[in-house]
Amino acid sequence: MLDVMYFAWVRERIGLPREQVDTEATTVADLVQELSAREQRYALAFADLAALRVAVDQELTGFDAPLAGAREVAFFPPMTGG
Amino acid sequence: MLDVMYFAWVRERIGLPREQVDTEATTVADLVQELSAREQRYALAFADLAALRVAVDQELTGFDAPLAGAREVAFFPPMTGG
Amino acid sequence: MGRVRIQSEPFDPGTELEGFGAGADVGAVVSFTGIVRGAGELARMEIEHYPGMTEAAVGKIVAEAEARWALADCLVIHRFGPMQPGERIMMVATASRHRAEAFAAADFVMDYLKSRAPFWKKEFGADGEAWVAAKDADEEALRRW
Amino acid sequence: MGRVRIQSEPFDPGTELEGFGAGADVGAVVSFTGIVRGAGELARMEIEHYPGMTEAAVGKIVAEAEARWALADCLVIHRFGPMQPGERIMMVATASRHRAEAFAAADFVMDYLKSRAPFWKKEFGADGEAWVAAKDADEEALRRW
Repeated sequence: MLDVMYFAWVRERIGLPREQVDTEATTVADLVQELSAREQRYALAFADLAALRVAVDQELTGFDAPLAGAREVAFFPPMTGG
Repeated sequence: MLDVMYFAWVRERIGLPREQVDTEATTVADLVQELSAREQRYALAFADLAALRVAVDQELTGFDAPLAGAREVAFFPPMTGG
Repeated sequence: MGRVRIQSEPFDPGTELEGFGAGADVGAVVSFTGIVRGAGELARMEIEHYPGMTEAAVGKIVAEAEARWALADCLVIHRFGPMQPGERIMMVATASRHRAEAFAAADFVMDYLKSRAPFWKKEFGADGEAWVAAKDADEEALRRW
Repeated sequence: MGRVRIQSEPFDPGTELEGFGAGADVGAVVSFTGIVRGAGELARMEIEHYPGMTEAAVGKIVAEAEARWALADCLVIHRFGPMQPGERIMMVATASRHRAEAFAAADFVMDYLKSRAPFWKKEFGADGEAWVAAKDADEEALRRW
């Protein structure tokens, strides 16, 4: 079971801030594909991966990152702090 | 009549902060020579011009600056503000 | 040494700077304050963040600044939630023996906060609402360091 | 727009920063505070200046900063007279729409204050007294601009 979180417009497009996902995905990219296949709102949110960032267990990483042992994955647009 | 001012260690070496000087000097360099010829404390203070800065009428300038119309000349070491 | 506060409440830079760096032999204190712009056009801004990751990410940025420069103190305060134009969003303060270090560290922390701390700004105006887009220049700024 | 205060009295940066840049559509406020170092070694520092020229020279530096960057406000406070280690010597504050401008302008003003404003520092320690020497690096720093 993976905690999947969405922030900013990713959250708005998918329509929820977090959910528990029962998945066998081994990488972030696999998880994205799995979610995109579910419903159109996911497919739309993940349509352009270049516009997205991902964190696994609160560490920024790439879409090829492995999910072995991961508890939390978060998707969001580029950050605008400061 | 020229108001001549000294700051920091120049003031300490010459022994006074300002004086009125009756001079025909046409440049700052001439004035320096005239003062240096007066007494040793002036000669000592002006021994190394590279270690000195000069302002004519409160504007930084060079030792070749003309004194025509000047009312105030100040000698001091490089500034250490901030 | 460094201190990080992520909060929704307003803060007062003057109060934060009181005694900042005192005790250490500090010669230079630099502070940066970021303020919501858009008076007259913007109704409000809302900042979303990623609780947990935010504190960790900002803490890492501060630790990196402390590894690069000899800082006596480094403080980051960053707000989230709704804010009006004119309100303060965040501040960075650095204290060091020398000016160059304090300036560089504050600039570095700001550059990294812009694109490595999980905050997202949304603007609400007369024309509706829109997420603030990250600038390519912000990402490029990181290459300075 | 810019404001210059040359004074012997202490000042409080928090008070000075209260409402600084307010009213203009300011997004960034940068402040620098310079403090007397040398706690434990230095009995005191004394700053001599050239009344009249000081105000004019610092005013020119501020005007130059305002010509180069779009500043909503720029404040310089510089003290003279005797000071203890830990006491504030001076501060610069800049307010602008954007961060880069506010940082650059504060840095520029500091560089010019160092070697173009008629102040001279003298340190009084256990070993006696000595005028602080200007650094070649301070003069070289001006070439950045």
